[in-house]
Amino acid sequence: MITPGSQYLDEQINTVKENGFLRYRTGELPTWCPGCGYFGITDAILKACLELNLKNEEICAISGIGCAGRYPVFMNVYGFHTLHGRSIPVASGVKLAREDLTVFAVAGDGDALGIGGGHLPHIARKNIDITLFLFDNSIYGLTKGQSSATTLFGQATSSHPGGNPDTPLNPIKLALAYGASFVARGFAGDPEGLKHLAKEAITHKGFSFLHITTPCVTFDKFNFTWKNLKENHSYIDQSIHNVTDMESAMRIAEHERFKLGVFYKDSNRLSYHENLRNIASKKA
Amino acid sequence: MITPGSQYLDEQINTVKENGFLRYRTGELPTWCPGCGYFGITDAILKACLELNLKNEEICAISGIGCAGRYPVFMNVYGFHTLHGRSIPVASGVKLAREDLTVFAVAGDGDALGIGGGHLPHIARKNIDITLFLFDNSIYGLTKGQSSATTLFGQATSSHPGGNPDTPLNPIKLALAYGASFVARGFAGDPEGLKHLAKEAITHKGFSFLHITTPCVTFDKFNFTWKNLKENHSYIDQSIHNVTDMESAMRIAEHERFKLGVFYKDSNRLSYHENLRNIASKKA
Amino acid sequence: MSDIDIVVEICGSAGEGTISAGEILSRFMSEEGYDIMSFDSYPAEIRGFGKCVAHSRISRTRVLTPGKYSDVLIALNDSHSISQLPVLKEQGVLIYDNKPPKYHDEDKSIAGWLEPGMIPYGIPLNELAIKAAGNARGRNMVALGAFAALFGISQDAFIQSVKRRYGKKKQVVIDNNVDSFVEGFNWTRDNVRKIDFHLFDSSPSDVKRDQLIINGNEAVARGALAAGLHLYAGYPITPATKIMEILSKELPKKGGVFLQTEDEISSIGHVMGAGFAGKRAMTGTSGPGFCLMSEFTGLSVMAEVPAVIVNSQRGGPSTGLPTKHEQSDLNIALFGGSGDSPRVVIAPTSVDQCYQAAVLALYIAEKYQTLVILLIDFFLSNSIKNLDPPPPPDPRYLNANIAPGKDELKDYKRYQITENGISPRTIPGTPGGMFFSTGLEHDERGKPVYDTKTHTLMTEKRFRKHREILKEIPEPRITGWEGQGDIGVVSWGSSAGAAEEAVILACEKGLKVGSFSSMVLSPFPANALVRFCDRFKTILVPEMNYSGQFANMIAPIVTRPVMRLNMVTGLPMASEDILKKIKEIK
Amino acid sequence: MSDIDIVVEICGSAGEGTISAGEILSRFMSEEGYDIMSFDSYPAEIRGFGKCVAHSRISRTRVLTPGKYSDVLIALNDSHSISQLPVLKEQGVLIYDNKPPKYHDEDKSIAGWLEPGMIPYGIPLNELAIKAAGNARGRNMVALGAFAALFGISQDAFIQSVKRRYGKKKQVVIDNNVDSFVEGFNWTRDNVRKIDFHLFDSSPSDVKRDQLIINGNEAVARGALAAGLHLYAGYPITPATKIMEILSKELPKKGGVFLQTEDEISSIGHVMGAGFAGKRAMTGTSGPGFCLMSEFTGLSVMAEVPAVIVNSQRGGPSTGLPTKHEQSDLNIALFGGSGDSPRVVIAPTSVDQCYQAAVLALYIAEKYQTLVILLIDFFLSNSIKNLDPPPPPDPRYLNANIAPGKDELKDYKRYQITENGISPRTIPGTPGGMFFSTGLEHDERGKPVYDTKTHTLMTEKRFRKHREILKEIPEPRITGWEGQGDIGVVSWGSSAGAAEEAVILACEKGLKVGSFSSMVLSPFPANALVRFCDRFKTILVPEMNYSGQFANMIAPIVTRPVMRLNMVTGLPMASEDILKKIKEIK
Ligand SMILES: Cc1ncc(C[n+]2csc(CCOP(=O)(O)OP(=O)(O)O)c2C)c(N)n1
Ligand SMILES: Cc1ncc(C[n+]2csc(CCOP(=O)(O)OP(=O)(O)O)c2C)c(N)n1
Ligand code: SF4
Ligand code: SF4
Ligand SMILES: [Mg+2]
Ligand SMILES: [Mg+2]
Repeated sequence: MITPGSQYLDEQINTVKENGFLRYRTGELPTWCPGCGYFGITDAILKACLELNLKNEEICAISGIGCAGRYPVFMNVYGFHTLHGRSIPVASGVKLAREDLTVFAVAGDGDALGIGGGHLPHIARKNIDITLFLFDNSIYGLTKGQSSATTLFGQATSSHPGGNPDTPLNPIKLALAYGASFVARGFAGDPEGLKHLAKEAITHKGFSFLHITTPCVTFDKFNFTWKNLKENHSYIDQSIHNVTDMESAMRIAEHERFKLGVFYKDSNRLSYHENLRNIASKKA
Repeated sequence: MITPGSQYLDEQINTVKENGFLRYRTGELPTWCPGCGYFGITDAILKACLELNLKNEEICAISGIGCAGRYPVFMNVYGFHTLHGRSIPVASGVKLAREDLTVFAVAGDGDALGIGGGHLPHIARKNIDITLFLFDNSIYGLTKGQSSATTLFGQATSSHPGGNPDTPLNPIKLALAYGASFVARGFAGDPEGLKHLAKEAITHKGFSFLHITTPCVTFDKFNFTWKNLKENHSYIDQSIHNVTDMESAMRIAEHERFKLGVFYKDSNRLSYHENLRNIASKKA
Repeated sequence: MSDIDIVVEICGSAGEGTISAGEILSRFMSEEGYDIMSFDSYPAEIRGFGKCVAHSRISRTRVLTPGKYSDVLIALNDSHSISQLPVLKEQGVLIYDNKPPKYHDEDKSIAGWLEPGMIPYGIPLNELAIKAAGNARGRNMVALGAFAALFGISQDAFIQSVKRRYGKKKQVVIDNNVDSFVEGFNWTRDNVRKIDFHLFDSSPSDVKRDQLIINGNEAVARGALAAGLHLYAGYPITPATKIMEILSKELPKKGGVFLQTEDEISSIGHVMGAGFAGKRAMTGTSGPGFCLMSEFTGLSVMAEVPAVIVNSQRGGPSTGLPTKHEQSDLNIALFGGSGDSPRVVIAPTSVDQCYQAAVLALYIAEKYQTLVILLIDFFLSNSIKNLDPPPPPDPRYLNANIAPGKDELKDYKRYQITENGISPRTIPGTPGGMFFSTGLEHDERGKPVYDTKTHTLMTEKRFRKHREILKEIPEPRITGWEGQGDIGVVSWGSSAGAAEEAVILACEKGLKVGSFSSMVLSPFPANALVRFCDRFKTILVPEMNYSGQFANMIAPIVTRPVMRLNMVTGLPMASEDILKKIKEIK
Repeated sequence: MSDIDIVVEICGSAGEGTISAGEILSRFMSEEGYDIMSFDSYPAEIRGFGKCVAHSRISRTRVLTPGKYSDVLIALNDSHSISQLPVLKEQGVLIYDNKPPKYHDEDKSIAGWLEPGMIPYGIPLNELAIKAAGNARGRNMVALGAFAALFGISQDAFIQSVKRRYGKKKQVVIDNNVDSFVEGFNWTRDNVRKIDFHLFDSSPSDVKRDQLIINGNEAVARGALAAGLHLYAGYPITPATKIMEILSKELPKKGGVFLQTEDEISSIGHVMGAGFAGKRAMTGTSGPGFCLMSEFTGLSVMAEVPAVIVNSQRGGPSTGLPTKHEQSDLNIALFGGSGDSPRVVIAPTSVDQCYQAAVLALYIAEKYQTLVILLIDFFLSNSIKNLDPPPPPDPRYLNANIAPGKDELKDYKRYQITENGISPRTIPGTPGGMFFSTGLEHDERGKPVYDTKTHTLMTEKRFRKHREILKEIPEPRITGWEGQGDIGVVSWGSSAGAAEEAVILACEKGLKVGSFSSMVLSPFPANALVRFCDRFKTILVPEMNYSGQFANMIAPIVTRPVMRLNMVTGLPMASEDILKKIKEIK
């Protein structure tokens, strides 16, 4: 059987072998479907790590359960595939125990906005210094195509064959409302742009929320497809939008569901570790 | 020992015995501390029920755990004191099973924004027709004064004697971001105003989010006290604010943390039951 | 009439149509009047070239297990199929692609693994598929064509069945499938010399088109619907997802409500809300999701609010082996809540019983105002059986709430302490019947109290319900040797079929062996077990877990020496393994 | 030197200073060189006029239990105290308010309940308090003054102790307290004629100001700190909240991190994250919160990531009786996860052991890369004991991670299958030591695989750790009759003190009775128990739960007849009850 997944990787391997880009890859072949958007996301994050010259052993990649959750299997870093919805608390625990590490939390839309949606407000308000990569395919991939919290209203899915009766959540609005200090959206179909956002997210001090739209080519043939996503996505005009302006960020998030780029960034806000240190020294 | 709690009630009983206001009260004496804001909230909800002439047997009051969670004990309705953080899913289950009932979910700030914070986005986006009364004293009352998700940054509490290192959440912003179709804030110190909001919330079709600020006189002597709350609270000028304007609602929520009244209301949005019926009939 | 009883395995990688080929075959055989039991295994990944096996046992007589070894292996993917060869019986038939596409790894070609003890039939599956439909997608149908030609299956009857199955698909899909099948059939008929002895009855005596061909998940869903289910709240998880997907379609048709929740906590919360509101409600999950429901299980017991949770077990612990079989959630079903919370656990032993178990679960939950756990497993959820459509449930199972009389309402004690533990219960909407439920300990009116005496009395009340439930659960199933014997096999859940089959085989060999199983595990029919054990010298407890969860559970009541057979292979229990153990003990 | 051994109870309603009066008394007595054990009970509501009892046993010799009956009852609230009279011994002393405020309900005045068998001392508590400080708030101190005067306690020494205790409070608070005490003391000295025989030693031999006076929660927190705890993540819940509140203060001082999470799932998630990152971490909760952690317990076992959970049990099921004692979470501790997940359960039997148990828990979790549950209970959490400060833990308990050698890193197998079940483990930051952990079944490198063999081998590996842990747990504590005897009492957790005390009393009466308890319940020292059981005709298992969770747990290994003593009174186990049962069995 022809396996475009590994073919695609073969190509990648050839083009990038020289520049060390594979430094962060294990020998494992991703088990994602051929054409899945997760390949592009993986590329983008790998390149961001490379350009930031992060040491492999100082990266911890903590994921939940789902197709997205498999991401650390393929990464040559310290990886932990935890429980469905729980990448955030575990990643936060890693960071709080070891401020020296660079910590990624990887979550699907089910992970981050469904079962694990209760953790998001708190990591954001605490401003713990990790980066959340939200792989949002608007579907439950691994369990075969049920509705998620970002599935369109009326969309037919395995769990709602007659159409989804739930109005989707707006992840960017949520992150803004929670007070996340870095909020951005990238697209699996633009790994180069995504790489830049990933670099900014990783280097941001405090909690970074990176929402990544991506198609599930197997379980969504009509809505968030490559074609639709490509057609609809465009970057925020940063000459008009000031990333420290919460109101403007909210407005874009509300009205333009497919805008890419940095929505909001507060570089001055203290991280959790900094707050803890301040309190401890105040008392002493 | 002098028991202001029951004294207070005695007074209430005298003033209102004639007008039938006690119709919704059981014989149980509230176990709340004398001076607790929850007495005023209880009054306001009772009066709202009375003015709407709701039948006792058609009200279900579903609460979580905490001082707020005790509310249904004192109500002569169908009451269910569930688990910490779980009043929302249980109340939703009641309503989905029995559209004919009027369903209240009662939750403390710990219930609704801490342990149960993962349920809120989903009841809001589904627009299930219940009313959430969020008794927000910005503290964990029943467990004796630990920080909650709305405790001020730096506030000293039992769990953070040196000062709370977490930035509080903004409940109104959250409800708006989740797409709740009715979002309002009332104050325990203004039972009359609160009654009006409660009536509007109860009669609103779809999910109603009523945030109620209230002091915990026992475990917060400095921050959200009667005095401070009374001084800071004022109603939104409804001549300026249009309740269907999400942006304006967000702006007030963001900048004026103590505004009371209706922030947002969408009377046209279909409730979950209506959506389910539409889908079912479409398929048939 | 032939007395055929064969196991066919189709093996390929994910996405090659392996599972659907198995389903087509089973469905056809069932329609032809054979008894079938099928069971698929597949990887936890969506793609990723993982191994899939569609396993079907086809027999003239009623079968209890899918069988451990195969008579026929149809190899769609060579490298995966190689690892399936060890379960091919001596003189087993291998249907394989003798001209596999050239990008195949030579080392891993199955042709290199042929051995004298096999009967290999090489068919150019790939070539024929391309010939039939222009691409290789139809290889699975070509293989079925070859199988049909070899084993005396009527080409016409089979095509009719395929058409019935794919009735709603596009014409081109149906045509491609049929053409591929025919291509495989004709080529085989014309080019292959049959040397094995298996042959299906070409004109079966009793054609059964009206039978249900369903798996355990579907049986549970149908049973629940028959029992008046009103609300199902669920969250996807293997192997229980299908229950939710079926009910998402079926419930609204009956005026019920289906919803997908944000997590399992919310699912059981909704079920409890609906139960409190007087409607029958259910949720379904597997181990990881069941963990999240633990806290609510205690509330159901304490507040006496009906709730039914289906737990379809998979390999554990943790995320474990999501697509493998295991029986290792008995512990958490029995004990997975804080405090002393007696919970009803019903573990059907077969697909048929799944239906009855769902009816019983909803009935007991409502009548006894408590928590019922329906404990099935990966094998039951996924194993497909043909059955006669079950009759509608006895009306007494349909409305079981014990409402207080008008007089009782005057001094209504929602939690009245009664002989049988059941208290009168009003439903919201009933005038004058208002009450308050809580997870705190409470007095007869529901008021929270913490004194010494009330807690003792209320705990006793809650446990007394179980004594009562014991009176109306189905009798344990006891088979095999009837007098004083040597080995009593005590089993549970889906392993009971294998235990019974092993006991039948052992008795045929003259051994004095009996089998005991109870569909209800809690409350457990201890007296019946004691009587059973009294008849045997040794008790054997086979189960698909490592720590002997059931053996531990019955330890306090069994006085004979207990031998255990514990396996965690990810596969259903096989009668062969039990039989082997029986012989060892002898 | 007197050989005094008396139980004093102070009873009032919430908010009357009952608990703090008890604390002051215990602290003072401990400083005076007495052995003390105190235990408070209070309602689940913050106010609401609920009943509070501060119970203290004060003795010249080491005490094992707080005692079931009281020698002295100090009644701050009449109606609550009436319900406390049944535990006042024959010839017990009652100190009560003989001029209670007039709004008191006449019927409920304790004066109406005086009986010939009591020794009542009426003191105008209310009046004296108002006289001393202008309001009635100091009634508790007036009562302590009366107590001191009656029982030969030095006024000066007591006042010094109060001042040490309240050192940081406002001067007016200290003064009011002292004045009230003096008022009560002097009035009693001048107006009351002592007719009971209790008298404290006025000049005790050994004053012990450097002793710790701590409850089990504090002992756990101190033990954890001593064992190098780096991160504590918690969520408030009775009776475990205090552990969190102590560590919130103490951890940052040692460079550690405390955080309050949004729920218990997040707490254990953080603990697992920190454990993965190579730091010692812990969380604490009670039954309802532990339920929410169930899913993570399985991940700890499967991914072999260290985690320690303290579960302080309270009355259950569900929200249950939050401020009452019970031992009913053994089931969920042992079995509250899906799949077969062996978990270490350590249940200290006394406040002293709480300290050692915390050290052991963090050590085992790290060394064996697994889940450890520290199972304490309401009684241990809240009972206050005086102890000599424990020595720092043996260094071998402090760093127990088994890192791979440089050579091993070349072909690093994070989940290598080893004889003792422990695999080499790198910590993030170690160059070349990268690996991947998962809750899926996996091979030695951590890669997810679902084949039959790996799952079996890995399950065995995980269970083998327990065999190994068994070698380094403390010996079970065996006391009482040493030869062949009649009754062996096998107990666990905080009930072990009562069991030992009962056995001592029984042996004094000439009965052949022994006691067995093990601090570690899983893995359980089965051989030692078998040997113990071989010496006795009958085994008695007393525990504070209804279903006999521990008795069920040991059923598969105990071959003697087992008698059970199960109580759910909300109170700690009393030696009297066990002794009574022993006599019944005889
Ligand atoms: C507690 C629990 N519930 C349910 C599941 C089953 N499950 C595994 S992945 C998944 C959803 C995955 O969706 P998403 O997070 O969007 O990730 P994707 O597969 O789309 O990348 C579910 C429901 C589980 N593993 N654990
Ligand atoms: C699962 C679980 N965790 C913790 C608790 C303990 N608990 C009871 S009430 C409460 C907090 C109450 O705070 P809030 O919801 O704000 O209500 P309030 O008492 O302030 O009205 C907590 C943590 C519990 N009952 N269940
Ligand atoms: S199922 Fe969807 S999300 Fe999962 S790997 Fe396939 S395409 Fe990607
Ligand atoms: S503790 Fe606070 S919230 Fe609770 S009853 Fe008292 S004042 Fe009210
Ligand atoms: Mg997804
Ligand atoms: Mg609160």
